[in-house]
Amino acid sequence: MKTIKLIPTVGRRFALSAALVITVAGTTFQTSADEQFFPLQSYRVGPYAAGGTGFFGGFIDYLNLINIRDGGVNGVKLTWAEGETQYEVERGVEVYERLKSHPGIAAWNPLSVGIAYAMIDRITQDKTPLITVNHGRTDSTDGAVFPYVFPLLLNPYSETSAIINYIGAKVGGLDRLKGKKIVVLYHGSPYGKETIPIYELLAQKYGFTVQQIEVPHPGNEQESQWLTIRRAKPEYVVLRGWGVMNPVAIKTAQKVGFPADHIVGNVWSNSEEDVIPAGDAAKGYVAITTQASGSQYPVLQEIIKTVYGAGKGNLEDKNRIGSVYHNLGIVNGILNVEAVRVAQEKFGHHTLSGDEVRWGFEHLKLDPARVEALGAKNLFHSINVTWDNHEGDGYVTFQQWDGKKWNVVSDWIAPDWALLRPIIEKSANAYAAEHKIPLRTADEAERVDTKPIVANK
Amino acid sequence: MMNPNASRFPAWLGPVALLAVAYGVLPIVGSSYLFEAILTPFLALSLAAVGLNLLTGYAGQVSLGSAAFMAVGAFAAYNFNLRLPGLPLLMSLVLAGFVATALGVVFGLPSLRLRGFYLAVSTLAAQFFVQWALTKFSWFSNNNPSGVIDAPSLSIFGLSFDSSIGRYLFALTIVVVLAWLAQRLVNTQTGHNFIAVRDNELAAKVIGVPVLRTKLLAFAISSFVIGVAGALWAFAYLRTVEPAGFNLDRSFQVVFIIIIGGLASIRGAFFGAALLVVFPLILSRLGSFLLGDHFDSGVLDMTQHIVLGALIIFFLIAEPDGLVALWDRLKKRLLPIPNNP
Amino acid sequence: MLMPDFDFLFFAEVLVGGLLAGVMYSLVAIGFVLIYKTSHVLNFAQGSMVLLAALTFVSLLERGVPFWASLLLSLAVMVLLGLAVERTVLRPLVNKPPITLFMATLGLSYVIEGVAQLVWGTQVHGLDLGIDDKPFEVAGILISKFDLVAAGIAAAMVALLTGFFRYTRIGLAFRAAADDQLAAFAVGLRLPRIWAATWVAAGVVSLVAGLLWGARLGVQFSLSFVVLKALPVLVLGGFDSILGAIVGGLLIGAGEKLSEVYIGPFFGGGIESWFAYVIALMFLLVRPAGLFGRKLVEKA
Amino acid sequence: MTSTSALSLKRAPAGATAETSEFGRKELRTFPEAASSEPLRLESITLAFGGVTALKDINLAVAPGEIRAIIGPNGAGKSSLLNVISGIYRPQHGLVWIDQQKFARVPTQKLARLGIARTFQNLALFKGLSVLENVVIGRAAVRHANFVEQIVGLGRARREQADAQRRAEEIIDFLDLRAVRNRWAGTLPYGLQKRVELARALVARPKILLLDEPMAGMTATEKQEMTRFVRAAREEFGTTVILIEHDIGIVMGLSDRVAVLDHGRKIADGPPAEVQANQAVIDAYIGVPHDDEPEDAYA
Repeated sequence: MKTIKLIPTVGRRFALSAALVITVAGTTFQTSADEQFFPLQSYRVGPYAAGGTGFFGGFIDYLNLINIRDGGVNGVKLTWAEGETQYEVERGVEVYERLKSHPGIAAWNPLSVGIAYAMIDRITQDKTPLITVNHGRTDSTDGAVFPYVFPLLLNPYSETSAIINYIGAKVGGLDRLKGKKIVVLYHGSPYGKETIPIYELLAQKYGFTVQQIEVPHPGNEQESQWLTIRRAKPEYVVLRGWGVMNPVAIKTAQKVGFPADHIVGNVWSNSEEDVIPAGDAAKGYVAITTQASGSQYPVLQEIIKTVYGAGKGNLEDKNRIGSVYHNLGIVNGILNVEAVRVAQEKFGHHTLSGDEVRWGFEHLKLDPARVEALGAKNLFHSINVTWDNHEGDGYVTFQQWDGKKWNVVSDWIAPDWALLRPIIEKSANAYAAEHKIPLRTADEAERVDTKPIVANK
Repeated sequence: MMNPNASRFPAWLGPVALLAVAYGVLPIVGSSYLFEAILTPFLALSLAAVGLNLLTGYAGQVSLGSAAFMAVGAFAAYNFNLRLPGLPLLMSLVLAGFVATALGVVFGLPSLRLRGFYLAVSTLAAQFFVQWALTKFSWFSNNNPSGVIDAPSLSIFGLSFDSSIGRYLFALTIVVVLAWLAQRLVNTQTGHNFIAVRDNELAAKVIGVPVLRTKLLAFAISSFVIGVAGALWAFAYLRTVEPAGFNLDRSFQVVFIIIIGGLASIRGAFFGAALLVVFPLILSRLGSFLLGDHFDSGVLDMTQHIVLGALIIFFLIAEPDGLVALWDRLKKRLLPIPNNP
Repeated sequence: MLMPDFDFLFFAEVLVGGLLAGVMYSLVAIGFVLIYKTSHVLNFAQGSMVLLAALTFVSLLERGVPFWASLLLSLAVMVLLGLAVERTVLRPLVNKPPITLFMATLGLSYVIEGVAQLVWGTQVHGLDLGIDDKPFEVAGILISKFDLVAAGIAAAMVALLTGFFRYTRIGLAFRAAADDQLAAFAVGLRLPRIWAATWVAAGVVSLVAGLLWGARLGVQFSLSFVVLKALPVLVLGGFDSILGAIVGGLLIGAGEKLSEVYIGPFFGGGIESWFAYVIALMFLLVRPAGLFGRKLVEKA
Repeated sequence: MTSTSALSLKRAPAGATAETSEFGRKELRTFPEAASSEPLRLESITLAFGGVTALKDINLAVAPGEIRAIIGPNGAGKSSLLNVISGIYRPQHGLVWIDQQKFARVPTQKLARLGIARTFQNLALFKGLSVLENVVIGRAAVRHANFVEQIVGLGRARREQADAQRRAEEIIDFLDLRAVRNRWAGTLPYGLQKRVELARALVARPKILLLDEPMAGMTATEKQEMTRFVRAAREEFGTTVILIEHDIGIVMGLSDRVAVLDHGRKIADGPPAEVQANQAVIDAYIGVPHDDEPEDAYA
């Protein structure tokens, strides 16, 4: 009986909870010579807990795999500590302040736009990389202005371009987009609005019309938006949603009779948590992703065997192994670990400074062959980060929900990087001007601080 | 620890000693973590709570929209600073306070006709409207595609306050000045008018307290203080803010601070803020200490949620005057003849 | 475009959609009204009660408990909660100003949210009540079956509650308590018992609301946000009128959708989050007790 | 009986001057015309709530410096009458004359400036203020410094504060409240709170003082004290007093004239002895079943 499991879980949670309340203590950082540390600003509660548990679970699972299977990276153990943020910026900052003086920090991985923004100044001072895989500030792609920020794999502009490329392919070629109509339904937040100009730009370029409709936060009512969409009769609806807005969009689409397979979700609308609450309405719904879901990939099999086999798996619910966020966490783990490895080849097999790891990220090149060697073939495509391209030309694929799981329904698609680069540079340069940041050159990028910078005062 | 004859100490000694520690001792012994993660947010939240306490604690007008006025203060200060080059930083803060004041008066207008819950709910309109407007019109965030604003560097008269200690001292000074003014205010006729309107609006009206003006004044002053607190939150603490950072939860947080700290008490705002800032940290330290690697930050946070909620109920039931009352009672026990602050 | 300037059919569709959405708001608002009527407390924890109810139900269901058993168990949980709240929160705070009680319910909402997620976890759940949400067309207007069912349930609930208040002994006691707590006390009505009963009733209402909203949104943390939709409804309808909650819900639902579609574009859209509050506020300034509320706003 | 009241209405000024020849030494200097005319007159006031008539065609003229009681069984409309005078209710019909100015509805906010102060049946002290502060705030109507001046504490603000403070201390001494001057108002026993309320009203030096059951719930001793204070207030400040009171014994001893309301109508008005003998009054009191408030038996 499954109910039996419930009791000990609840009991344990309350026991923990009670234990917390009654005891008093403080923490000290235990140090060791050969450790590389990952401070994790995780979020396991609050409205976005589902994403947080998946992502940080995957990340930790991969770090565990490297430790258990390989004994770390070239003998350097990977360590981490978690601080709960609830996805709230000031708690993220608190965790940053708490953990920033820990020795051997490799990189920060907040998976939160707000927290990432609040850290840009701080980590730039500390010379420690800030990884915003799949999200983050688009113009931080420009490494000349943002030396320590890495929106790896996919920034919001590339996402936009890739979605349009996919829709183009569906209608029979980008040139067939002409005269078509696309509605973008976006979350009423700065995040949601960020890609408005890019959709306009692409609409102009390919000759389709685009109508962008806002859904106010949190988005649990979308009647009027979908009635407007029904009237507009678009070919496709792009869903740039967040949290509860996603399942509600899909359900409401069904209510107004809009077919789910003509809705394309972006990276924040592509997880199980976004479709499961929508039930059957979500069958056929398509979403972009940088990493395929499922647990058939060798690296996942090894995690199941080595990590979960040893009882060290991070996900409480094993059914979520191979879910979108879990796999994103694993891919994120691969990228971080490989960056450390790259840097170690240059600076030696020992604990590296943040700036050394930054160098590692700026030389992180994983071609499909290397990805396959890592056991991640088809999990993600490839990456090629350089000193001035911090996104690293990630490819995306599209997945379709069949009511139970996501299935990949497209090849790996490349966004139109060449088109976007000038816009990104313009924005980055404006930021540099406003903040009086001198543009970094390729030579400067090769200069590396080997001492860790601990700003304690 | 405390001298039983301490009652001989004059009343000003406490505050002066506190200031001496805040200005003299902490900057020497404190770590960057202390300033950046504890003291600066503590100061900004305390100031917001001082503002709300003027309105809710003293004047009895419940507002659930404090975060909106914080947001207005933050974004206004940012824009003054950005768009009026050469304007001294302090001036931007003051002007930002005035913008918050103006908005406070507008959203205070319903208070002339509404009371209690109806007013409380109507302040939610401010909460949602401001957040919407700041997100909607990207002019407010200088057309930043992400709607996020970055704080300028803090310098006054050529003196830079950009280190973590500097930001702390900057916030400290502003908070001390405003809290001192607030403390004076509540002891003036105007402050008593606030209390009169709160305790018995009709009686206040009958004896000639200008009730409507008093209410609007309470909204105005309170919004000013909260607006400046928002600017501090943005400039001295986070240094980059997005409208979503000033959501309903933040408003509730400020309400909780004044309930726990003590309604109608300027000191209470500081007590409450201290508890709300420090309490989660203690709990999380506890958690990681006790449970080490196995510790689940989710459980911890849920616990925190529950304890916070329970604390609020507890205070409302057992100590409606908040931590301040507890503190005073404690002091009374330790010092036979209390020096009244 | 082929459409004429004003598309009446579209207008009607938005209107109907809005009205049906409004019913969903009313469902939550009724819970508030029940408690406000008897104890003059604006129960901010209503949203977290909705969350707890739905989460309990769906978690039991997922653990293999049959539908009806889950429903009964969730009901039991809500009943226990109601009793516990009366004992631990309301009773010690009796005779305190209403605003104190309100703040206590704010604290309560934190406790309930915390406990709900601590026990059941933070995963997002889908909830299928077996009600088809495919649309059908009536005179060119799309109507969702789910919405109709929701409206039916809301109507049934209102009828039930009205009947209860009007014709049963305890219902009359409720009303007496609502009218005058002192008087009710004087004639020997045990107020604590009545409060406990109302909180239980509100718990039951939140279970119903939780199931319907949960089926719509999925069962997750955001469910507790539905209070924010119910508050303007209450302001408009009056805090102490069940009829007001229904009519207010319909008005807010329709007003909000129509304004989003027809006024929204002038502001760039997305005005729904605050527009309901503005409608309610404007209305209040004209009529401070709401549509059906009693005129004693001063009491609050 | 109605004829008597109408008579008394016309007679009032004359009667008043005769009865109160020695009052108001101080105030006469400040308001020389006050003594010569009625400070307050109600002219056919009718007030209804929904369908229920609370006051019906009430005429009442108050003479300067007199102590005028309004009595009547519960629900007779006494408090409503006071609320009409203080502008809390707006009568459907009729006028309120205050010092030659007529009002369809008295502006409550200006009440203090019109020279009227009042107390409330249920205590209306400001619980969050001390006794002294409660009394000081009674001067609210004559203070003009804005909050900035007050915070800085210079000039006008300081003068006003000092003046209010001085006057408040005087009243506190006058009403024997010195021992409790620094206590929180809400923590005082009931009788003292009533007295503080009187102090708050008196500090404004009102021409007319409205007292809504100033002695309800008091012990016999407290009542005696209160009576003494009300009388002293009149002697000292020349204040005209209008009071509602249930304790008929006290009313008869204290007031110069008594108006009796029943079911919203005035059924008698005149000197205590005359009213006491009035059959309509006796009937009204006997006809009313039973008051739940403690009340001395009539006659």
